Amino acid sequence: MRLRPAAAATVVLAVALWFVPEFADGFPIFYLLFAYNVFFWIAQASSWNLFTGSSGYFSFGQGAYYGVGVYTVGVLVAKRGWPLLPTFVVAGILGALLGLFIGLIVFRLRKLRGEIFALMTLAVAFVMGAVARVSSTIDGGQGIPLSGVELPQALGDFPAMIFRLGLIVATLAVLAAQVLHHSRLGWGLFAIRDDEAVAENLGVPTFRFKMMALGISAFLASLSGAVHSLQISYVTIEDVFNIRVPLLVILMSILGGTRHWMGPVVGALVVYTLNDRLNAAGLQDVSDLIVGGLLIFMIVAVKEGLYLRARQRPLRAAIGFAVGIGPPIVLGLTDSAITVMAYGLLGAVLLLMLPVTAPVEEAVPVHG
Amino acid sequence: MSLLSQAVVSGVLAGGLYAMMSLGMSLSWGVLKVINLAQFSFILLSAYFTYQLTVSLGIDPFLSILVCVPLFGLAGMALQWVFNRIRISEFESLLFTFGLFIILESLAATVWTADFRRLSTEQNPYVSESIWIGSIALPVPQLAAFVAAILVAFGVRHLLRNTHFGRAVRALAQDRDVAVAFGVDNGKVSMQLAGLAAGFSALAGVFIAMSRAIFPGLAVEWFGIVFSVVILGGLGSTLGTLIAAVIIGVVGAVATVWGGPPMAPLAVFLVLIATLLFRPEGILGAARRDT
Amino acid sequence: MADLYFDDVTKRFGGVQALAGVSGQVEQGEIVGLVGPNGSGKSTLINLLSGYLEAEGGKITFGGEDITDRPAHRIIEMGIARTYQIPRPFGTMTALENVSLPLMFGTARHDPGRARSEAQQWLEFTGLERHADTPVAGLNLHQLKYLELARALATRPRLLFLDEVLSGLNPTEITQSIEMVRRIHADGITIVIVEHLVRVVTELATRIVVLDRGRVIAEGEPTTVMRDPEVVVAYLGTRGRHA
Amino acid sequence: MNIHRARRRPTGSLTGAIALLAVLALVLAACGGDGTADTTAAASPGTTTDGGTETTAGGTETSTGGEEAAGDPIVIGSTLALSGPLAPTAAIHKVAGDLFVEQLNANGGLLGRPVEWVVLDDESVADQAASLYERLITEDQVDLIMGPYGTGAITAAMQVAERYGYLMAQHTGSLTYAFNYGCQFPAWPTGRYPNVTNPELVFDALEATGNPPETMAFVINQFPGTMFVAYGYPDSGDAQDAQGAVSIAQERGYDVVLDVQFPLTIDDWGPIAAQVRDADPDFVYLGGLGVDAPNLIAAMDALDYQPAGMFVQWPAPGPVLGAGESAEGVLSVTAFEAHPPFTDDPENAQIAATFEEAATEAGITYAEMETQASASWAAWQTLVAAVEGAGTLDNEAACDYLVNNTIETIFGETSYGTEENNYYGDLSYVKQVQDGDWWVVYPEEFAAPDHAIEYSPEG
Repeated sequence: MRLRPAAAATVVLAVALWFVPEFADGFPIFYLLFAYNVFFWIAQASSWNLFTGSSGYFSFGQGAYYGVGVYTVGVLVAKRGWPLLPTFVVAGILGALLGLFIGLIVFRLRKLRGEIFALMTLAVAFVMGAVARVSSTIDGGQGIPLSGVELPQALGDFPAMIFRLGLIVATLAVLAAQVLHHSRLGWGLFAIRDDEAVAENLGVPTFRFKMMALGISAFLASLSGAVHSLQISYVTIEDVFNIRVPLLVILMSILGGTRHWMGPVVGALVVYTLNDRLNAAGLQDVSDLIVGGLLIFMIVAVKEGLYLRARQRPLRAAIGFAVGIGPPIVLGLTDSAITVMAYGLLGAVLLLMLPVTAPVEEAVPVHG
Repeated sequence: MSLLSQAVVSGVLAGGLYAMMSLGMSLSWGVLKVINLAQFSFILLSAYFTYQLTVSLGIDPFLSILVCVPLFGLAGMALQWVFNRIRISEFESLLFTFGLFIILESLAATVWTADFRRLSTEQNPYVSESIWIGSIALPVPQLAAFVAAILVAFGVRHLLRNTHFGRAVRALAQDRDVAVAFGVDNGKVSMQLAGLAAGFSALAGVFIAMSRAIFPGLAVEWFGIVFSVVILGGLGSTLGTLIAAVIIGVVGAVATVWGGPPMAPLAVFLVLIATLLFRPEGILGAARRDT
Repeated sequence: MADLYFDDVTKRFGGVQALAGVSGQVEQGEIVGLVGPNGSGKSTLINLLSGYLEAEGGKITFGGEDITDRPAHRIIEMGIARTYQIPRPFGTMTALENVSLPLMFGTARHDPGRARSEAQQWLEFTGLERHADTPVAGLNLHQLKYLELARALATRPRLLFLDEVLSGLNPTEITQSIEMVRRIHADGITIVIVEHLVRVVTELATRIVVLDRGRVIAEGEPTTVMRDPEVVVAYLGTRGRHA
Repeated sequence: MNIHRARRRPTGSLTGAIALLAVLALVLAACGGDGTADTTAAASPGTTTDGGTETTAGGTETSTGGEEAAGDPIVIGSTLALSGPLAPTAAIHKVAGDLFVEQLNANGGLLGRPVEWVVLDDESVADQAASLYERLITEDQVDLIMGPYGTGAITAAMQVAERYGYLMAQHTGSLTYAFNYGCQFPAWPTGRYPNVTNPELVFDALEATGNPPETMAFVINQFPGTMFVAYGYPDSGDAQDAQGAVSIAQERGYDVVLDVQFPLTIDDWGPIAAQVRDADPDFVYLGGLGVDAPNLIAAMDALDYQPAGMFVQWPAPGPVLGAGESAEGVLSVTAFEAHPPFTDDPENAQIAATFEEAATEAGITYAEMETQASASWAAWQTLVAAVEGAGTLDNEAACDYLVNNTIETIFGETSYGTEENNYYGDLSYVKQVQDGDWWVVYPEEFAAPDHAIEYSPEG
C-alpha cells in the first residue's frame, strides 16, 4: 500500500517532534509531560476507535487492555527485574492475546452483538481487576512501586524519555488507524458496521477482520498502558482497573468523531487540554461543573464529532480559536503556551457547537 | 453451618439492596435505551438528602422516602424530557449522563464536603438492629431494601403486564418506531417510566444512608455491582434484576466465606461472563418481552 | 449439466419448518421464476442457496463443487450473487462506495482505489452514475433497488438471485426493471427471480418453480405451471387466508 | 450515528446556554491561566516596600513574629485528593494547610516574605498527581512543594520531586520501604518499620492490662499501608520488612483464629461479620481505615455480636464514635490527641484549639486535631524549619539542613536524616474510645489524665 499524504505527514511530524526535547531549555519541561499525556490519550482513543469506530462493536474493554499493559510492567519489570523496553512489547502481545481470546469467545463461540457485546467487554474488565486482587503474584492488594525501575538512558532524561515513548506509541496508533482507514480491512469493517450479514454475503471475511482489528486495537492499548505505568510509578488495582480510562476514551473518541481517524486525535487533545487547564484552574468545586457541562453540550450539539464539524466549518473553527486566544494575549497571560492553546480550543469548540444551518450532506465523503 | 446459612441470608438481603440500586438503571437502559449514569447520582443525592433530613429535622430516616422518591422521580422525568427533545442515542446518553454524574458529584462535595457522612446510631437505630428467625439475623436496613425490591419488582411487573401504560412501555421496548406508529405517546410514556426509574434509585439511596457511611466518591464504587446485576438480570427485566441481584449477593457471600472476601468480586464476575455466554439475554431469557 | 444443484435442503426457524426438503437445479442460462404464497419459503430458499443462511440438511453443489457448508463470504467467489427484497445498502457509504465494496473482496480483491474506478462502470450500467457520491440515504427505493443490482453485478456472478426486485415500484419503473433484468440475462448471467407479480414472472421466466409451505408443488414451463390446479388452489387459498 | 438526522435536531434553543457557558468557562480558565489555583495567600502581599527582615533563625516560630510579611509571595505547590475516594481524609489536610499558611503569614511569613499555597486536585489518582507536580515545578515554577495525600499520589509525587531535587515534606506516606529519596521527610512518626513497632505497641498495651487476649482475628483491608502493617512487604528483601502484625501475634503466642483480607471497596459486610462471630476471638485486629470500623461494628451488631476487644489501624475518628455504645472500648493508634499531655505545650494547645475551629467551620465532622491533622501540621513545620534554617529557598540547602539538624515540630524534637529513609522513630500511642470520645490510654506516661486502657477477654 502506497504511503498516503496523511501518513507521510504523520511520520514527518513525529520525526520532527522526536527532537523537541533537545531544545528543552527553551520552554518549561512540563510541556513535554503535558505532550506525553496527550500522546497517551491519543494512543488510547485511537486504539479504541480502531476497532469500535470501524466495526461498530461498542467496547468497554479498554480498561482491561490498558490494565494488562500497566501490570505487565509492574510484575515483570518491578518484581521480576526484566529489562523495560522488551517488556513493553511483551505487554502489547499479552494485551493482543487477551483481545483475541475475547474475540474468539464472543465472535466464534457466541455471536454477540450490540449491547451484549458491550456488556461482555465491561464484564471482562471487571474480571481482570478481580483477578489482580486475588493473585498475589500479580498484586494481591499490596500495589507495586515502580520507583526502583531501571530507565533506558538512550532516550534522554525522564521527561524526554516518556515524551518519546509516548510519541512512538501514539504515532503507531495513528498510522495504524490511517492505514486501516484506507485499506480493504478498513472497508470490510465499515461494511460490517453498516450491515454485517450483507458484508459477509458480499465476500467480507467478517470473523477474521473483526479479530484482526480487535487484536491490533488491544495490542496498542496495552502497549500504551505499559508506557504509562512509568508515569503512574505506583501501580494499584483501584488506579488501574477503574471505569475512568474506558469512559474517558469513549468520551474522547465520540467527541472528536468516531468516523474518521482524526476524530480520536482531536477528541483526546481537546478533552485532555481543557480538563488539565480547568481542573488545575483552582476553584475545584466549579471546574468539574464546567468539564461536565462542556461534555453535555458537546454531546448534544456536535453529534458527528468535532473533527468532521470542523471540516465542514473550518472558518468557524479558525475564528473560534482566534477569539479564544484573544483574551489571554490581551490580558498578557501568555506565560503558559498550554493555557493559551486551551483558550483557543475552547473558543473553537464553543463556536463549533453552535447549530449548523447548511445541509450536512455537503460533508466531504468520510472515507476515501 | 450456621456461618454458611447466615452468610447466605445476608447475601440474599444484600441482593435486595443491589436490586433496589439496579432497577432504575435496568429499566432506563432496557426500555428507554438510555444508559443513565445519573441513576447513580440519584442514589447518592437521595442518600445525602436522607442524611440531611434525619440530622436536621431529627425525623426517622424511613420518613425521608416521602420526600426523596417524588423529588427524584420528577428529576428523572425532567431529564427524560430533555433526552426525548434532543433524540439522544444510546451511547450519547452514556456520555451525557456521565457529564451529569460529574456535575452532581461535585455539587454533593460542595454542599456536604468530601468528608464521610454517617447517621449515628441514635439518629438511625436500625443500622444495628435485626429481626431474628431462629439463629439467623435479618438486619433491618437490608431487610427493608429487600422487601422494597420485591414489592417494586412485582409491582412493576404487574404494571407492565396488566395496564395500558404497561402495554405501551412494552411496545416501546420492542420497537419504538412501530410503537409510535401505532399511536403510543413516546414522550409521555417514557417520561413516566423515567420517573419511576429515578424514584427507585432514590429509594435505594434512602436505604444506603441507613446502612453505611456516604461520601461523594462513593457513587462510582457502585458501577461494578450495578452493571453486573443489570447484565445478569437482562436489560429491562425487573424480575430478572431482582433474581440476578440475589444471585450476585449470595455468590458474593458464599465466596467470601469460602475463599475470602477478595474472591467475591471474582466469583461474581465469572458468573456474569458465564451468563453472557450462555444466556446473553439474561437469566430470564428474552428480557425485553419479559419486562 | 446442472449448474446449481440442490437436494433435499431443509431449514426450520424455531418451530416453523420453513423448508421441508426441497430439491431442484438451475441450468446455465435459465431465468427461473420462483413463486409461491407468502411464507412458502421462497426467500428462505434463496438465502440458503446464496449462502446467506446455512442449511440444516441436504446438499448444495454449484458447478459440481459442494458449497453446502462453505462460509458465506466464500460463496461469492463461486460466482453466486443476490439482491435483497428490502434493499440493504451500507448506510454510511455513498452509492459508489457501496458498489466498490464487493470489488475489494470475492474474486476481484482490488485495492480501494481500483475498486472505486471499476465500481463506476456498474453505476453507469444501472444508470446511477449521477448519484455516485450521494450517501445512500439520499436515494429513493427505485434507485436503491438498482444499487442492489449494481452491487451484485460488480461481483461478476454467473448466477444471480433477484429477491422481489419489482416490489414497491410503479408501473414505469417496473417496465424499466424488467428491461434491466433482460439485459443482465443477455450478458449470459443465469437468473433466479423471486416475484409476487405472477404476470411478470410468467413473462420473464424460462421456467417456473412453485413453492408452498416449504415444498415444491409444481415446476415447468410458465403458462402450463400457472394453470396447474394445485398451484391455483395454493394461490387462491392463500389469498383467502390473507384477505 | 446518522449524520443526516443530526442536523435536523433543534439545537438552536441551546445556543443561549452554550454562550453563557462559554463566558463562564473563559472567565474560570482565566483564573487558572496564570497558575494561581485555589490559594491561601497573605491578606495583602506587602505593597509596602521591602520591609520584611530576613531571618536565618531555626525553629518553627519565625524570629520576625508578629511583623507583617512583605515582598513577593513565596509559592508552595502541592496537590491533594480534593475529589475521589481519598477526598474524605484529604479534606483534613486541606484545612490544616490553609490554617498553617494563614498563621505563618500572620507571623511574618517565610524568610520575611508572604507565602502562597497553590493546591491542585489530583482526583485521588496517582498519575494525575505526577503530572500536576511536574506542572507545579517546571511550568508554574513554584519555590517549594508540599507532599500530597494518599500512598499512590505520594509515591508518584516523590519521583517528580527527586527528579528536580525538590525537598518533599509529606504527611502520611506509609510505604516506608519504598521511599528512599534522600530529601523526602515523612512527618508522620511511624518509624521505618511500623509493621513491627505498631503491632508491638498494641500487643504491649493489651498485655499491660495483665489480662491479654488468647485468640485473635485479623481482618485486613487490601490497602497498601494496612497490608504492610499486617503482613509486611517481603519483596523488599529487608528481613524486618517481612514481619507483620499477624506473624508477630503468632510469635507472642496468640492463637490466630481468623485471618481474612477484604477489598478496598466492599458492599456487604454481613459475611465477614458472620465469620468473625463464628471464630469468636478474644480480640479483633481490624487492619482497616476510613469507615471500615463502623461498618464492621454495625454488621456485627446486626448479628448481635460484640467482640471482647477490637483494634482498628487508621480509622476516620468521627464515624467510629458515631457507632455509639458498640464503639466503646475500640482501640486505635494515634500520633496526637487534643488533650494532655499532648496539649501541655501551650503552643500545641493553641494549635489544636484553632484547628478545631477551622475544621468545624470547614464542615469536618470530627474537628478535633488528631493523627492526620497533626501529621499535616508537622509536615508544614518541617518545610518551614528547613527553609528558615537554611535561610534560603534553595531546596538542596534546605534538605541538607533537615538531614543535619534537629527541628521542633508538634511531635517534639525531630531529627530526620536517618539511614532509614528519614523515618525518625515510631511515636505512635494507643488510643481508645471511652465515654464516647477518643483518649490516649497507653503508654501510661502519655495517657490522658485518669484514663487507662480497658480490656478483658471476658468483654
